[in-house]
Amino acid sequence: MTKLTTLHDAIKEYVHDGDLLYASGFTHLIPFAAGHEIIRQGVKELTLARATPDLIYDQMVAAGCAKKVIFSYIGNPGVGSLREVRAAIESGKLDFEEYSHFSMISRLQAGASGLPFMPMKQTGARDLEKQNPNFQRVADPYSGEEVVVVPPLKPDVAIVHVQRADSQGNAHVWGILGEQRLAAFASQHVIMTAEEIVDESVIRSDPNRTLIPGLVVDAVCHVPFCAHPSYTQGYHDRDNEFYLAWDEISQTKETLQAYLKEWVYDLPDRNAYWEKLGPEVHQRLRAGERFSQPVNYGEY
Amino acid sequence: MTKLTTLHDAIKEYVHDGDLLYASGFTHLIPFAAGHEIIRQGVKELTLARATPDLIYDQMVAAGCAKKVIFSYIGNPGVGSLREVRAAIESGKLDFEEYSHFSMISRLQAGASGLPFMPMKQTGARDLEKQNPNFQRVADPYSGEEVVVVPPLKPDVAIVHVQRADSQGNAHVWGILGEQRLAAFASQHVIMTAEEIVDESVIRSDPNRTLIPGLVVDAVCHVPFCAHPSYTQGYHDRDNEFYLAWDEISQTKETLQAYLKEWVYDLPDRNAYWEKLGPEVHQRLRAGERFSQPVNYGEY
Amino acid sequence: MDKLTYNPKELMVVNAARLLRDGDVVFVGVGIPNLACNLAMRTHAPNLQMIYEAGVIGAQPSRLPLSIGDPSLVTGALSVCSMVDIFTLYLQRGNVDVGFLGGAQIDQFGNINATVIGDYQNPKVRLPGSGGSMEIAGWANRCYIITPHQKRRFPAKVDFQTSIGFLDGGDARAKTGVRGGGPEAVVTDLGILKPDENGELVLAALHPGVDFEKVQENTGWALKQVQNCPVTDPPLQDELRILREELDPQRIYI
Amino acid sequence: MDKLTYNPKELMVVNAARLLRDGDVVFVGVGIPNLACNLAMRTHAPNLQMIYEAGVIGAQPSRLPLSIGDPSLVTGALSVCSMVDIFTLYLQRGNVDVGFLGGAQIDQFGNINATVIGDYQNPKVRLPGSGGSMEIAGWANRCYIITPHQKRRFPAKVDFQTSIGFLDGGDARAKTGVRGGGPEAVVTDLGILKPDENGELVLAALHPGVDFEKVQENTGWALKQVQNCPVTDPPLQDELRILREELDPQRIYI
Repeated sequence: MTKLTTLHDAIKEYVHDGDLLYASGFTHLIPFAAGHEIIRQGVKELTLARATPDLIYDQMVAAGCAKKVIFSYIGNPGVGSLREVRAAIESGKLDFEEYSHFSMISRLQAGASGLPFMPMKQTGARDLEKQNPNFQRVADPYSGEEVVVVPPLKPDVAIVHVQRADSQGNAHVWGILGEQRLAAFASQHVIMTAEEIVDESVIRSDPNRTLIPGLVVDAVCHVPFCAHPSYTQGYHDRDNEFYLAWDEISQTKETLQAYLKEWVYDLPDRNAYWEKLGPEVHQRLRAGERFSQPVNYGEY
Repeated sequence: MTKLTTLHDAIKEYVHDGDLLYASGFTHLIPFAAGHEIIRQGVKELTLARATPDLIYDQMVAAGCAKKVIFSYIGNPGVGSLREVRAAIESGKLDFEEYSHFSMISRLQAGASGLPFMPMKQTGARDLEKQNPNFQRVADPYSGEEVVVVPPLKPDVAIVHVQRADSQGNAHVWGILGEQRLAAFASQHVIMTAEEIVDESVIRSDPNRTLIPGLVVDAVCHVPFCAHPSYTQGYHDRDNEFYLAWDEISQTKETLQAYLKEWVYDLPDRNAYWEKLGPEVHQRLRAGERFSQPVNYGEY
Repeated sequence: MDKLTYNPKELMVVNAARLLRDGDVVFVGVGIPNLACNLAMRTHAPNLQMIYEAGVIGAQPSRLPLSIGDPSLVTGALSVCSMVDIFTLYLQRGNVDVGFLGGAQIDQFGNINATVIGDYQNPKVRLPGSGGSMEIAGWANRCYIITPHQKRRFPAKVDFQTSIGFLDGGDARAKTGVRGGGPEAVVTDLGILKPDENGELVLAALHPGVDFEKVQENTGWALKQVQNCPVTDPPLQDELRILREELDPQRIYI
Repeated sequence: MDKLTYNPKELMVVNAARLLRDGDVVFVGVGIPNLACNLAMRTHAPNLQMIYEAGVIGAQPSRLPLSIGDPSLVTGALSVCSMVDIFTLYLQRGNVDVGFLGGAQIDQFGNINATVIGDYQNPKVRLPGSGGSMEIAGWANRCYIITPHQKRRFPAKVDFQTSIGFLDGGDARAKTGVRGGGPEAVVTDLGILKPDENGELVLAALHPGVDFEKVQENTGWALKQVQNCPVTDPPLQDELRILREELDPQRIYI
């Protein structure tokens, strides 16, 4: 029984008003197409969790999808500020819950591992601990010293973009791995978008590369270029010009809403978006070829 | 500066009387050649830690190398009992410290992660907890419920066998991964044996396959067929006939010591051992070819 | 092939296979549980998903695996991960529906001993120990135990609780806070035992030609039985054919 | 090329590079720390090992990485792992010798604020937050801070301790039980500050042509200086050539 469906239908079925959503991918494989589809469907009151909200959550906050963000770094990576999220926090219009990178992903690790908490060594810094009651301390029973602990994060739904998957959601992922795998295992439901849908035999040719197994995946959507303006290793480059441009676009409500209208609301799907970017952008973002050397699993 | 050396020299330099040793590999990649070299060098008073002691520790205990074993399953996998270790424990001649598989590898995880303990959910079973004071409990600060915790395991030296490595110890590993990677990161020193030494460019062609980085490795030894009678995925099969034969060999002190004389003490190294096994065994253990499909990392 | 002739191991495999549900995610060992899973997959449960504690998901072995880490489990599998991952992301997280267990002793409340006969510090017989069974018994959503039915294997109380069933019965298991549901059935060569509402193993079915007295003789406590204790359907010709011709043609385990 | 002409950023990169030791394992960010590491590798520290928080070990980027997750860091790297692995197996485990830090405010005891100007709940300016810097500051064996020298960046006390230096000085840092050694130097465009035995940042070197008064003017506390405060060697022609021609020919960061 295939899990293949359209991104439209997957979002409709698994993303609901008020959900806790984790759109995963650390700088790499960020599922922008899914964010845009959520905006188009007008989902509201989401709690948006991501280590780095990046432009995807800036856009979703601007579109009114969110009531809260959970994060560990709100910047436009390599560029500067993330204007919408920052303004919404400064003005008190958006709830937020803040971590450091490691305490954030430790929450996912606890969620993915079925643990009630994950310990981490002290960092000495206590100001964030004082502001966020989710940080607790427990005594190490061996030395008596305190460690910091964080509770599990268990999103209602995770969205993960992968390079190639079969129709059951068994997925090969390579390049920067971020918190992708933990997000999938921590969440109640998983929507997978894939650059390529491949035959099961391709997946089975390299089982050590399968970081997300179909058994935790609910829906598989074939969405090439899903990650633009972030990137998909081996498929297309990061569109750094757009990251720079966003700093301009997001300076005023008008330019921002005009962007959303032109590039999200007025387009039916990612195909239309990619076509609209045009051949020059396609050309600029092309990834060349540098293949892995094969390994022999052996025939036994 | 290369880390390439002979297994003889690596054992001489990094394995000392009284050390805590972790020869890693869960059913796969068990570094038998290193165990034999330790026996030949007459190292004494070792504490031998492994989830499954397997035949390698049975042989080392029989040779008088050990004062203690730390384990979670002492059987001859798929065959039955592990006679030497079992007899030494039953007669009180060998200290031991016992875990379940998960609590054992959780100790390695704590050691590899720099944590003072790792939590695990309760299993309800308390008899082992009562016998081993390393099991402790701490209260989950969120629910008040207790979790079981174990302290870090930090071996003096880990031995890891890998499929291919460069001269710095950056290693590609595939097939069953067991606790290989954690053992390397948890230990003070790491001796790596490799089926093949390859150029750095082979490793760099597929960085996601590099599970052990050279920066934690002290010595790299080129030792083909190091894992026999266990196996190396894609290079040779498990010698199940030997696992069955061991059940016979280890029935008496005489047959056992005769085996050690013939196959360990009287041979200089693994090359001699492999040659002595002869062409019929080589033929029987040959792995056929089943290659992974490549992935594109892209040229940026 | 005579469909009415079968041996005790075949009987256990067939009855264990029938307990599996289509779509179950199963934590499999080698030997009889592996045969039971593969039989279920080829009959009523084509969507069974098999996981091995060595870290293999969705194996398609080209031969009968002889050890839990057989290389044929890896070649052509869907996914391979580390041991920590298999125990955390799959088992502890609650992604495993079924675990199979065995041991030297199973007691009245389904507790299992795979550690020691006699005293722990001064053992009469030292057994292999837990391996992964402590966690499987605790964390799989449900467990099945497969074992030959002999009195020494079924004492009223195990010498050592390696992995738990229902402890002393009643709400003792639930009170530990453990996540899984515990043993649902013990499949032997005489019949099937199941826990009653108090967690005590009672006779729930007899295999054809076996009577209650035979089972009681081989059990170390005063055995209860369910009302109108049913008789299991004998192995079908098709089940035996698959088992003998496809799954274990060399008769290594059956 | 005039070897005596250089800009403040080049000055900071060169001085930061000189602090690195051959064989150091360095946790690198993009921008100036990345340039400093690559410069050190091409001069006195050929065996420097660079780690990126995105999970990349031993990158050989074919272009100047513009983000911490640039795909050119991955292609041709020695190893790529998950974020949990990079923070646990490398940083928390103690395998990282050097961390680089920056922030909106650095105070008298080397504590850093990258979180908020004003009150946390009612911010005047909301900054990006910790990212990985809380852990880097705590767990790297030693840290270097690189920042332009301006009074608003060097208050006596930060509004928020995102990541720590020596807290209030004395043994305050050690008493927390944190593993790393803390900041060893702050490299600015005016000179180099280093902690004294009490953990207070004092002027340890002046860049050529800068005097103490200039530094004091741009520092928010009464600055001490080491006896016979030295002057740093000006950037060498070779250092500037590598920087300008090989590492950042488009002058994105310098």
